[in-house]
Amino acid sequence: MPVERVDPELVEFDVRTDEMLINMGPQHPSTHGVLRLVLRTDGEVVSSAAPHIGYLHRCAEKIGENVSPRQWIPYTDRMDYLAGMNMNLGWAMTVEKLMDLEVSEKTRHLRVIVCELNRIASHLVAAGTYGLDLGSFTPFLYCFREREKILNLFEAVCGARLTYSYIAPGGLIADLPPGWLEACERCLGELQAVVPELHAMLTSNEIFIRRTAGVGVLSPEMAIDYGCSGPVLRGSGVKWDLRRDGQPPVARMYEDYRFEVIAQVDGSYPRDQEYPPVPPEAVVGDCWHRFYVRMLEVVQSIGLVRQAIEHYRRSAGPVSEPIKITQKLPRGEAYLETEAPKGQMGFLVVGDGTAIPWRVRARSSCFCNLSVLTEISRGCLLADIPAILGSLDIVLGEIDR
Amino acid sequence: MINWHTCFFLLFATITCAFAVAVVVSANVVRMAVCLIASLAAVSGLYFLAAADFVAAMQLMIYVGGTLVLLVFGVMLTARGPFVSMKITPANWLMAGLAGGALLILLLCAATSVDAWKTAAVAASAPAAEGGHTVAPIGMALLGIRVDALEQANPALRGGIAGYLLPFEIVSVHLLVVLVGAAHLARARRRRRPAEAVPDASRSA
Amino acid sequence: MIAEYLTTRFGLPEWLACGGVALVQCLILLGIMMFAAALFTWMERKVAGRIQDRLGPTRVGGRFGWLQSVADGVKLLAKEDLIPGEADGLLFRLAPYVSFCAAFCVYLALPFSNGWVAQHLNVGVFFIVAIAGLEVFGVILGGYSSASKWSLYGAMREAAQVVSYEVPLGLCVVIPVMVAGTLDLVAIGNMQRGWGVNWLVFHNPFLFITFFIYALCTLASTNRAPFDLAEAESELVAGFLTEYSGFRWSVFFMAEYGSMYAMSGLGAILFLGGWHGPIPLAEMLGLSYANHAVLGWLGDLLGAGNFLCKAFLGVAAMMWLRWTLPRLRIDQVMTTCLKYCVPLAAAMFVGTMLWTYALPGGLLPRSTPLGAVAEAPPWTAPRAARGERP
Amino acid sequence: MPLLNQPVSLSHYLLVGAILFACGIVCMATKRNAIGVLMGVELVLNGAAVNFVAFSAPFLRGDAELALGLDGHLMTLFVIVLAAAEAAVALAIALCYYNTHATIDVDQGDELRG
Repeated sequence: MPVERVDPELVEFDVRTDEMLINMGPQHPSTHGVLRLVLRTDGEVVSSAAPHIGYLHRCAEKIGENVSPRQWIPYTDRMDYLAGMNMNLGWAMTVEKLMDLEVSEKTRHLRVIVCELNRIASHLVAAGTYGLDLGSFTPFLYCFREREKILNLFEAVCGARLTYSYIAPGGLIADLPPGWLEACERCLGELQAVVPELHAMLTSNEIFIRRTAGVGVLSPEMAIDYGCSGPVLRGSGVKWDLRRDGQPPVARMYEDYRFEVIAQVDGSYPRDQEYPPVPPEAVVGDCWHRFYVRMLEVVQSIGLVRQAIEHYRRSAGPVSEPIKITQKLPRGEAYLETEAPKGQMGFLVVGDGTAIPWRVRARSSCFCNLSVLTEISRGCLLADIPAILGSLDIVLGEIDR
Repeated sequence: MINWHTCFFLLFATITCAFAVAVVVSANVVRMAVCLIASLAAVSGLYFLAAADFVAAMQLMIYVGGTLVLLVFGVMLTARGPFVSMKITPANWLMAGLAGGALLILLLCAATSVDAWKTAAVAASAPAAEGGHTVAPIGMALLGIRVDALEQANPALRGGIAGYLLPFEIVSVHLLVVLVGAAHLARARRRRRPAEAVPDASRSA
Repeated sequence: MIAEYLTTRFGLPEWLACGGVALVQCLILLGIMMFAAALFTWMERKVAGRIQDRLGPTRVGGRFGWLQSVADGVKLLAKEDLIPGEADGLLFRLAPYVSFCAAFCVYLALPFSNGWVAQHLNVGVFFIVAIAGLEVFGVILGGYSSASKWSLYGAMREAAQVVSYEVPLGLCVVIPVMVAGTLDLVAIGNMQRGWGVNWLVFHNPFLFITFFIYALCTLASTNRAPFDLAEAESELVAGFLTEYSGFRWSVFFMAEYGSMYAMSGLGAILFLGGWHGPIPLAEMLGLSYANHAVLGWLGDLLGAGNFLCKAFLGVAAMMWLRWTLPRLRIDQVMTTCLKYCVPLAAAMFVGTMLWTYALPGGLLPRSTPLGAVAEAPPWTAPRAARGERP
Repeated sequence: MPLLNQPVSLSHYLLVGAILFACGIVCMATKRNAIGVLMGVELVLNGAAVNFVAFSAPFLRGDAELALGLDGHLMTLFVIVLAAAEAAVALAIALCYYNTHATIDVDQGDELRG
């Protein structure tokens, strides 16, 4: 449907102020890392925001073409460093797809446990820093306190708190230590109690709603056009989640799990739990909805971890061993996208019969999500830029790779 | 016996005059504004000394706190590189200096021409301390009632004392008109706001 | 008068006695302000910590981290004092002191108890509001002279915000003044003696609402969250403070805390009974000048404690809000002011006016009629004009 | 210090007012920045206001019964208020001028010159 477009660079002005070019970043408190935004502003109104990336580029893909898949695992950790488990999983499953490997049931459920826990941790960071972006410091610490508990669990599993390298092609580097599941359940219980607190401090806070509702509206069409995924896509009301809709290896991983894909469809969110109401000011696809989707996904993930613990307890046998470093890759290529906390994380691996992949490529969800920033931040106020950027929840390690 | 009134008068008068001269001399418009603030704030000190406490507070509140902030705002809105300091020719300086100097001499002559003005009635510190209960009389005067009329010793002047209700009302209406007019004047350009267009486009696209 | 006493008893020259007394008074006030700033720096951390489920400072200076502010001060003094190359050096250096002086001058006219005021001003209320409004100059100058775009943004926001909020703030201040019938803070405070129902905030329902508008405007005019747009960390890096470091930064900081305390104090006098507690303890115990000068002095001391506590609670409430709420956007800040605060304050003004016309005595039964003049301590007699700092 | 022992009289205040006034006039004449000119106007107005306040103080002069009294204060108040109004309008004009001419230099605004 054709829409009459006005020149977005033209803004109403009361006083002739010079258009000011402002560098927001790469050292700025709310660019979530080393993103540099070049803002063209007229007073408080931003007429365009252009992201400049590459400050965290570490040649991860090129390195991947010089080491074996097993050795590249630590590099995937450093992509979305807030969700290392999910990055590990994406790479591991891609390599498994290339090599046509199957992992044991126990491994599958254990992977679900750690990945969903990491999704919760990542969403907690997103929620906390979003509060920070809007000037509210306290939720940040609430979120990080809960995240610490999850990191403690991960530390017990793999010895690392940020860069896990836990999931490897073919399996997992270790099984769970004794007593871990009980600790995990305790953690989930505490987490469940914190979610309403966060809803009270942010989701249903009047100022928060006014700062986010109707700001940075991303239409579903635009979201799909730009290749957005994850909560950004679902916040625009598109019910698409690779855990349900993905390629067979991904969907099969979650096949005996019950969970809702969180997205507002036909004006309502899934009603499997008690959630705070959607404020009337909120428009589908705005910052509020993107934030809300993340918060709701935390609850879903808590449920998923609970189910996975049950499945894990029921499944017998050992967890699968990862492949050897010297394991030769078959000729051919495999591409697989998994549902990482920030969106669809895709890996491509092309094998040429040696242990070293011939080509490695990572498709970053944050890269696509960030690319809508220019579009949805036109004509917003300066204070909306952190609000929009925070709601996109980017991690520069993944964008720049 | 030190006359504190004199001390503080000298202090405030020096600040006032020095910064007033600095306003003239300074080429940078931002510094001019700063000097003007200092000068006018010191003027309010002079008002306090002259037992005009309500006027002094008003000077601080409206003039320094309101008008000058507005002025600084205007300075900052228009302070682009080339306009921060603009030079004029020495000939202009000379002309202005001559005119200003002549006026100054004229005013100084006038100020010192009356003998009664050169002698303070009493040791000036006492009334300054006692005086300054001007709030209520000023308020009443603005309502048209002159409570101080009875204190006027000179019966010839007593008849001339009138309330200020009409000027007060005129000034208040005038202020309203001015504010509306200023707001209208400053909003010179209107263009369509893209914020209205873009969300619509994205929603209906 | 202490100065006279010193001259007659010890034969000091008058200028020395007067100057000395003035200096000591200034130092006492400066001490109060500094102490308040130090205390609030520590308290801010503690409050933030408690609200965020942590302990806050615990190590420096014993169990509760009492000396944290001192440690902060030492750290700030030891930091490098940077002035950006492009900055207007003179204004950049000057700006923090402008803010600080404005914040400090408020204390000159702020009574801490019955007659305990450095300069008893007839127009104390207006003087304080006017001087508090001058603090914005320091911010504007600092922001402008930093030659940083973020600083400029902060300065512009501050200018717009403070000038706008001075309107409802002025209205809110005028309403209790209208009920009290004087601009003299000591007189306004003394009118509210007796039980807590005599406080002006309980005088009528309009004044009760006015108090909350006043609190809101105070937040905005002292630049506290959720109105801290001038230094909005996540948007403007640090706003007008971006280029400041070390000592100059700490001067801005002290000015902020100083004016927070002063504005809370003004609110306490205008609405919350000033130095009169909810229970007239001083009267019950017979602490008045009618009995003995020392008893009267003790009563005033009790009053000063009351006053400091009330102002302290006001600051605590500001901190509570700061650590709870997200920040508003600039257009919302202006909307709050122009669309809500100003009309509401104006309505309260009219309401109070009608109320006092219809019910001069107020809503609640009073222990002493409003307007009863309290006995003044002997040293509140008008003092020789020492001149007031602008 | 004999200077500090003398009482201040009306003439001293008028002197300050005269200096303010003259500074304002020179400022108006020499500044090319429209806002600079505006500052000159403010100085002039304050010079006049100082005179009003000084004339109204009875204790500053020998002929105390001729003091303006409250009228001087009220005139000063009107000066202050009108100065605020004047500043608002002048600033609006300056900004309008700036919008249309992209400069704040008053010498550039000479389209109406015959």
